[in-house]
Amino acid sequence: MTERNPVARAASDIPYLRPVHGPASDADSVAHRRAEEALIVDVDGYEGPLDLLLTLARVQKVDLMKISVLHLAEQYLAFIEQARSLRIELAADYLVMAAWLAFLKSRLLLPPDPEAEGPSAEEMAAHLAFQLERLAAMRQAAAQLMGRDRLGISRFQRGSPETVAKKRRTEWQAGLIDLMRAYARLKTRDEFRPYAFDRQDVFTMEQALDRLRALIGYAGDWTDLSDFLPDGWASRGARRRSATAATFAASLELARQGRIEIRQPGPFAPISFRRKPVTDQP
Amino acid sequence: MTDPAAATADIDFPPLAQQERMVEAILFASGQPLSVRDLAARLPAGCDPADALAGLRRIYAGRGVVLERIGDGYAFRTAPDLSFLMQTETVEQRRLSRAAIETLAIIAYHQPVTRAEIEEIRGVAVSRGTLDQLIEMEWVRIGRRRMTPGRPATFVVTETFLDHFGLESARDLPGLAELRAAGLLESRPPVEGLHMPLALPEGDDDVGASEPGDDLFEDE
Amino acid sequence: MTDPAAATADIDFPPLAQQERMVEAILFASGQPLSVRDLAARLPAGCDPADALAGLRRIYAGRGVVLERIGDGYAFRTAPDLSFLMQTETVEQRRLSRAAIETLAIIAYHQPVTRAEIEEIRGVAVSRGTLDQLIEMEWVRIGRRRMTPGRPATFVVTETFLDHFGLESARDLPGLAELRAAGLLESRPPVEGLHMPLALPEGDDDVGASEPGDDLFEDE
Repeated sequence: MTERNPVARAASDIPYLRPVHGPASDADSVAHRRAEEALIVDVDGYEGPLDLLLTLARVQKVDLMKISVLHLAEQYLAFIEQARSLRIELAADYLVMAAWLAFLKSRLLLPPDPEAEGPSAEEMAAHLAFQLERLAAMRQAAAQLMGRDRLGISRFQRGSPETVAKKRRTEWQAGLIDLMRAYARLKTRDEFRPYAFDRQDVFTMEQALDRLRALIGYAGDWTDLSDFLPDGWASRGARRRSATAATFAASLELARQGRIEIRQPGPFAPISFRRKPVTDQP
Repeated sequence: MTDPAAATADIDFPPLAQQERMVEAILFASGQPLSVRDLAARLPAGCDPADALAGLRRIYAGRGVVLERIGDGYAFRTAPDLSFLMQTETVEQRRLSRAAIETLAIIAYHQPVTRAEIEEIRGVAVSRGTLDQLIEMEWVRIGRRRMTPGRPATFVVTETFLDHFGLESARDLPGLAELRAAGLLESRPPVEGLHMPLALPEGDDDVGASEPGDDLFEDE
Repeated sequence: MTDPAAATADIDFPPLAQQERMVEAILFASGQPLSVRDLAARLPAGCDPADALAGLRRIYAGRGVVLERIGDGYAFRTAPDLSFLMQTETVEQRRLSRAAIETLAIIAYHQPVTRAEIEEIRGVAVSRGTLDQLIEMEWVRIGRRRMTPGRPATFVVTETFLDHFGLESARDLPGLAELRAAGLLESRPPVEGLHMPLALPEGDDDVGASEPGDDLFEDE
């Protein structure tokens, strides 16, 4: 294990505590100076007040379970004081923690107020101790984790893994119905009509157009619509109605195309057509 | 180094079994084959990679992985008989193209049938790819040559085809009348004297362009 | 499949020795752990990878390459005691910040754990970058949402994490039982009015409006 592990170092000693050769160098006793230096801290090295508290707790050199929270609070407050006197800028959360610990300290020192609501000072202290212990445990666990036989450091995977060829097989889907439909489509293509609304007595407009186009050439003079009706369609009711309507519609189309003229003397009067005189064409 | 006496005499050298483990691990983790010299450079002093390699070769003989010599180097490789495991197959379901299914239908109903006949029935040239696909799927194979000028090849359907479609023989394919009865043929024989279609057959591209009412209302 | 009677009755299944060879070949060829299901998908039908895996584990016990179980998967890895031979193979590890390592440990030991819980344990806001880095390394993934107000996302460790740290499962984390016995893994919600101030991580710009002491004095 050559890796430098910050957590491991954190667990073994007190990191980030750096002596600062500052204005406090007038102290006489070495012990005093050491204690002072221990408190003068590169605050940026701590990850927040809880981290600082844990570091301070380690200075107590007791089991975290038996830590004196009161003592810890005093240490923390002393640290804050020291930092202030050295004009070290502290982030707001350190000051907030200081206020909270000052409050906790006063609660711990005062006799418990039976009227007071919420957690007792002891409960608050116990929780702080639990938090410190839990954070220390997680740091220890992290160090153990990083010290394991890690892949790529202690254990290795196959250096030249063999590639797995991906083969794609296509399964064609076709059922008998598809086959029959395809064949039916081919065999009946000429007569193929997806939709057939067959009625015996319908004369279509396309038929009428064809007929009218063929006949209109001969209609140099006004000719009655009924004269254009095909044989067998001029007599009976439904067939005659269909043929009349289709022929009339066809005549409108031819008129629109400028090929014929339409005349009706009055409402319900007979309708007649004639070929449009050539002279009128542009 | 294989002499037991020498091995016991020189206790600093790892025993052969340990050397085998070392060579095994080094070769396993290496990205490329390693020569005896490469191995010697990585092993503790006094080790003999050649002996360890020989031992490993024996250990791996007949296993799923074998120690192979590649040029000057050694490497682990999948046993040749297991190379089929080094591929994964994914099955993709796809529908046959219209051209393929129509060509297949013509072959099934008209076999043996020549390409020219298929084209005549379909009214479209049959692409080589379509027939190749059907042959590759093993649904169609080339039958006897037709005894006509040019001796064209014919196409017939295969057993695989019959299996897939659940047919005993191609004669079991339903006839046109049955298709009609099954409602697969929707058209009826043209009514006498009136075979003007009322609607264009949808989606059919074979219909001629000149319809009577082509330009009928398009200006509106 | 190990029942000899069954094996003789069903001669289509490869014998166990052959199945071992196949599993050996597939696992040797793969860099990543493969699950029993992955193996079954690659083996011929009727093979039982579990039996073959048990056999292989015995064969490879104590060798230079060992068969490791990693979560649901299995993989061959070099024996840890031979790491001293592997300088050339050593992968340059990405340097993880102290925050990232602690966050990883908290997720591993407390999983599934929410971001708020990680912050509560560390006493510091978790920067988005730290979690992103762990997720990008595929050591951590997002788990189920917690069924509490706000339905916060939880974080859990992955199989890649287990593989990297040589763990069969998250239950094998070092010291897990002791930590649990000491009550240090219980989620103990802070007593009301007892929230510790939460420090902002350095250089973190995405931490929202929550001021460190947000809820500190709110009861006062």
